Amino acid sequence: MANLVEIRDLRVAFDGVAVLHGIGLEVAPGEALGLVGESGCGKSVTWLAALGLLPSKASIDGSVRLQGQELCNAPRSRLERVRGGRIAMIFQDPASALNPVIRVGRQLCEALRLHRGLTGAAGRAEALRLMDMVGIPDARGRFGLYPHEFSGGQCQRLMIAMALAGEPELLIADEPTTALDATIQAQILDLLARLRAETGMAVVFISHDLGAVAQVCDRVCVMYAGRIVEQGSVAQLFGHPRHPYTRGLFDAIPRLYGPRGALVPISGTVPDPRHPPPGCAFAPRCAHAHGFCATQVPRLLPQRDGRHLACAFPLPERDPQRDYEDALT
Amino acid sequence: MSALIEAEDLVRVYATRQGLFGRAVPVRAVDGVSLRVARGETLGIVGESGSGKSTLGRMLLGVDPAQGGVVRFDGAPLPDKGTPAWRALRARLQMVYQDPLAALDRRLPIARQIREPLDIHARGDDAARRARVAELMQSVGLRADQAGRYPHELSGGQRQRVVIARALACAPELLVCDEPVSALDVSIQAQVVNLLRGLRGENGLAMVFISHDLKVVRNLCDRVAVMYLGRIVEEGPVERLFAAPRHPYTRALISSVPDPGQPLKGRIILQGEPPNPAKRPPGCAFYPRCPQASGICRAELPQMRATGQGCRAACHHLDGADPVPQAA
Amino acid sequence: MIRFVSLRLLRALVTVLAVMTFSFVVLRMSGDPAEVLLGPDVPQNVIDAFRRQWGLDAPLWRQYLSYLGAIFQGDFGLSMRDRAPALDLVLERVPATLMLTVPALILKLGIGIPAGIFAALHRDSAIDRGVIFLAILGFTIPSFVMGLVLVLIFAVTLGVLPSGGFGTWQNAILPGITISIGGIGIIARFSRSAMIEVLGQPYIRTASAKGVKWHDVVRGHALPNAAIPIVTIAGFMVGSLIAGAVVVETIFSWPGIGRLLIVSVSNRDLAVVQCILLLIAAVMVTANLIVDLLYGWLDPRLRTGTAH
Amino acid sequence: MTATNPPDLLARDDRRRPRAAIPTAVALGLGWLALMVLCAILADLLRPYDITQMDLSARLMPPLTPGHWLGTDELGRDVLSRLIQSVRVSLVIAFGATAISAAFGTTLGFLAARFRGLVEQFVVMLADFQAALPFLIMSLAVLAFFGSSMLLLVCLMGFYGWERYARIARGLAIAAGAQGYAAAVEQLGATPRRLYLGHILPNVASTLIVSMTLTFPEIILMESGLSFLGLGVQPPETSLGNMVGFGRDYLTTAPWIMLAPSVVIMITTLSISLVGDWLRDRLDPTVR
Repeated sequence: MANLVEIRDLRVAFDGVAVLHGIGLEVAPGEALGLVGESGCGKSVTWLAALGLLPSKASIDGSVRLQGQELCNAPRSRLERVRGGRIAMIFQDPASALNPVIRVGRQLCEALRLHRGLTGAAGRAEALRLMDMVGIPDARGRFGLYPHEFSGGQCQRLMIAMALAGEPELLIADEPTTALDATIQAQILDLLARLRAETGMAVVFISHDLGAVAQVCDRVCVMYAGRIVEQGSVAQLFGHPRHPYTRGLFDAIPRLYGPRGALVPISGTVPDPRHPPPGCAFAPRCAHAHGFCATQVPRLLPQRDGRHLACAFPLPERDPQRDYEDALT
Repeated sequence: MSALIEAEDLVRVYATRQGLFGRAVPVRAVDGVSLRVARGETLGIVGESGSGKSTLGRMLLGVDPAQGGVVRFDGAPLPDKGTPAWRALRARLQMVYQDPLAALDRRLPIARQIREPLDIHARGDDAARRARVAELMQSVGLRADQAGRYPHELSGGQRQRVVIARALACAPELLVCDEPVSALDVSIQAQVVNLLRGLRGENGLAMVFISHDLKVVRNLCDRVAVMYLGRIVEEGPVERLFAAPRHPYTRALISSVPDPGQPLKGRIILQGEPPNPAKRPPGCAFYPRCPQASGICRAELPQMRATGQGCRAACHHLDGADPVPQAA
Repeated sequence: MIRFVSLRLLRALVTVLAVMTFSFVVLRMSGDPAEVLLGPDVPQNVIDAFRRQWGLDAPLWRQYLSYLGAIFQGDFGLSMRDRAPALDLVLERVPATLMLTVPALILKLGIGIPAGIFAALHRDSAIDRGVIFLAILGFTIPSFVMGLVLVLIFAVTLGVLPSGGFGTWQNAILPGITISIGGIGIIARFSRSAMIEVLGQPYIRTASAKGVKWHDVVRGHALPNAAIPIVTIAGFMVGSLIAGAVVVETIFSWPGIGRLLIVSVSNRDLAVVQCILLLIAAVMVTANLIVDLLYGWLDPRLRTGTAH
Repeated sequence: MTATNPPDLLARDDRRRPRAAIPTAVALGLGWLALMVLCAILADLLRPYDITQMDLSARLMPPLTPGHWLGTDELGRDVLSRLIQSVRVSLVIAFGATAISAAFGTTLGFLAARFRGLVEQFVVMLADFQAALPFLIMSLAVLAFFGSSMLLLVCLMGFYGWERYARIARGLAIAAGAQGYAAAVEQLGATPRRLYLGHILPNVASTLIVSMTLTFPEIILMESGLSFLGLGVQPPETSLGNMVGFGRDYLTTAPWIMLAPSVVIMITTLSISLVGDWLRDRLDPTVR
């Protein structure tokens, strides 16, 4: 199956400071891809750059193709047709992502008018249907309210409704649940998974929360300091992470079950993008780093089991024999 | 074990205005909360935003006055805020904040800030204070050469270490931590959690750990109290409460935590949202979202009842019609 | 809503009353108008008669009460100079001042707001820097310097426009420009920063992300939000317009309220000065009141209750 | 938490960023201000003539006349000497007034933040009243009726713009108390004195200084406006506005009398505004 979106060697710099160092990834139609990493790793910037939503001081290089159509540094009119129509995006803080002085119904209708040509009563009817679909109670009665009259969770539902208005082939959800409470978070994740099943659209789920990603995604990319360091299926990565950073992320999370021992943190901090280490960006924090890591940047290479990995000294591959023995004991 | 701090039937009401033209509506942020923390014990308080957990934390410190009820520290009621007695008590009661950058003075080097409690409470002479600062910095994992740094020159995790060191300067007996790790990245979060783990019970230090992150609370605390709309709905030893939650809200809350490896299917997903604290439903505040709610929940406020093994819960449906099998 | 409006109205009234009291006390404390008006060589009994006649011999509080009482009956007192009712003297001058200030206000808003928004949309470009510089220049040039320089160029050197006076439209050009320049600068700078702030908000990115054309993002999403702070500054403008009129009317011998104020002040014509102060305060307070109400109308967050 | 906001990536230690080159306009502005301050301090040494020294044989001499580089006025007084003295007088008034206004406003703002309740209501009301007051017109009346003196002028101008400092000081102190360092320091057991003088004041100082750069040129403009109308600085003393006012009568025959002080006023206020804008961008992007 041809890929829906292909990103090749995407580089972004702000005021001469590189924050993305050549990202390459694909999204297949209907797929759910997770993008995981800590703040500043460039996971959001990747997609903002792809859609041309970064401020003008950002310099962007590389290629972003939507079924053969180049988006990177494309003319504004082409981007405007793609945004919301073929690729929609929702953001972290839903309360401030909706325009505070425009009624939510009008904001929804605007998207419908732009991408589906629906106006007047038809637009209104469709907007109400979308509000129902994302689970806004009493959609008819709340059509004319302003965003501040909705709770954070409902604002995020409205954002999702607005994103669905253009019947996009790809929905980019940028930390959609981070600002929400646990029980609301579960509702939104559930909603996203349900909508994906109903509409067949692809979803890119950007999050720092490994647990949330595991719940909605098929495939995951782990990013660190502007590069993808490991990529593979959820089962592969979560079952047996091989990059020391991915492994470190798992070890650092306290568990909800099992023993309550001390955590295993990753020492040190994320490098300053202005003074990146010369070699592997993770080397200064890595227990497995050798001399080579301090000078050479490892490339993202395919592995035998299908995952991609950017590490000179990864954790050992899972040994089938040992798995077998583990299973016996 | 004697209680170090004890709260009895705490109530905190504040007025919120509904828009510019509306009239003030009283909101009961904390509504009849009682709890006790023993020396050396770590109590976790979990709940969603608007549950009143942060307000409760500030009331335990005497920063927010209580409109009803009383907080006793070491047997004596807390003095009024701003009095010399209140200020003197700060040597024994300290706090760690969610946003360490905001909690630190941007214009002072960190060593000066760690030293400030020693200056305020006149502990030791200059040399002793210097030595204490060096000792504190080392114990929270800051290098001596970072003493002259300013907060903005440090990373988030290091800043939180500074805040913790400052809070520990006068060797307090109680530390209230309000979401101390939720602003930090996962890898850094673990560093700070481990630091706090190391402090538990050290010289009898008691901790109140306020967080929305159940996983961290489980890792760190001895006991946990679950809050919903200003009231504690369930309380008990942490292992027990997480293994066999009795209150339907606690159950949903634990079930909603995304855990890698745990599938989305089969989790309890609550309908609706927490009601606006200003429009608190009568009876059990949770009934509009509760899968087990019945007529009595609508009418009557459930009281806390012992549920065995040191646990207590406030729900009308603890016995009988309980679909989840209990381990006990 | 009614509660809000009546509260604001009450506050406005209190402010006007405070200005009234303040001006009354300060002016009465500052010296004896009798000596100024009658001159130094007048015998004491004439001065006494004058003071009795104008009620200046009563204790201050009684003077104040009778002053207040008179005002509530619409009586603003008589001019001490020509014994005409002060209110008539002042109202007579109002049209001239309006002829100057109303076009100036339109000019300020009509040039300042578009310039500021244009600069914000081209942030950090040469155009932006040019607008900022001109704006700063505009409000740092004192209006009397501006006025005199304009006179020097257009009236004295080129001789194309009159240097002062009142009557034809040509007379109004130089004072109109003089009084507008500073405000244009302030409004342009303020609109620019308001717009820049709005353009940085997440909802602007949302609008772009849903495919709204940039032109419509600016018009439909950014401007309604930027309008909220701009309205505030426009309200303050009204006040500074009148203050500016004092200087400009003096330079161009324009027979407005400002000129009357200067003359009355030097003549110690208490009733007229008080009447003018009251009028100006009332105008400023009304402008602020309108701004407050506009604010509520423009910003739904203030209009309806916040649910969360 | 995320990188959605690109500047966040780089914001960590802005203050340690190598000093960005000062823009030319700002550098020129700083240079001009330094010159003005020097002029004010060294006025007695710099003045070629006494400001009242008349030379009726050299009346209305144009600029560039040897000995009178900026010409002379209608009484043959040296314009350059008068200009230097005027700079001193105007700057002293503006400095004094700005200092009074800043101190008064900040104190009230802190009091409002510290005591809240009625005190705060009172301060806010006072600030509203001040903002609704036609200040120039009010001071015009006061000066006209009380008679002008330097002291009165400075005090009166000192009441200008205090509400701005009060609002800023109150707002920042409350914000710092709500969740910031002030609450944290108070929770350490600090006395209000230590809290306000040791922590809050140093933290809000940069914002206050930036707003001083807004008030300062306004006060210069107001003082010169009043002096121009003949109600500010009175002869024989001279100030920039008063020079323009008297020079106005010779607009056609000897424009230099009026132009010299006008240019000085303009360049000075322009310089302060440019420097203030630049300072604001560097120190405190939050105030407008």
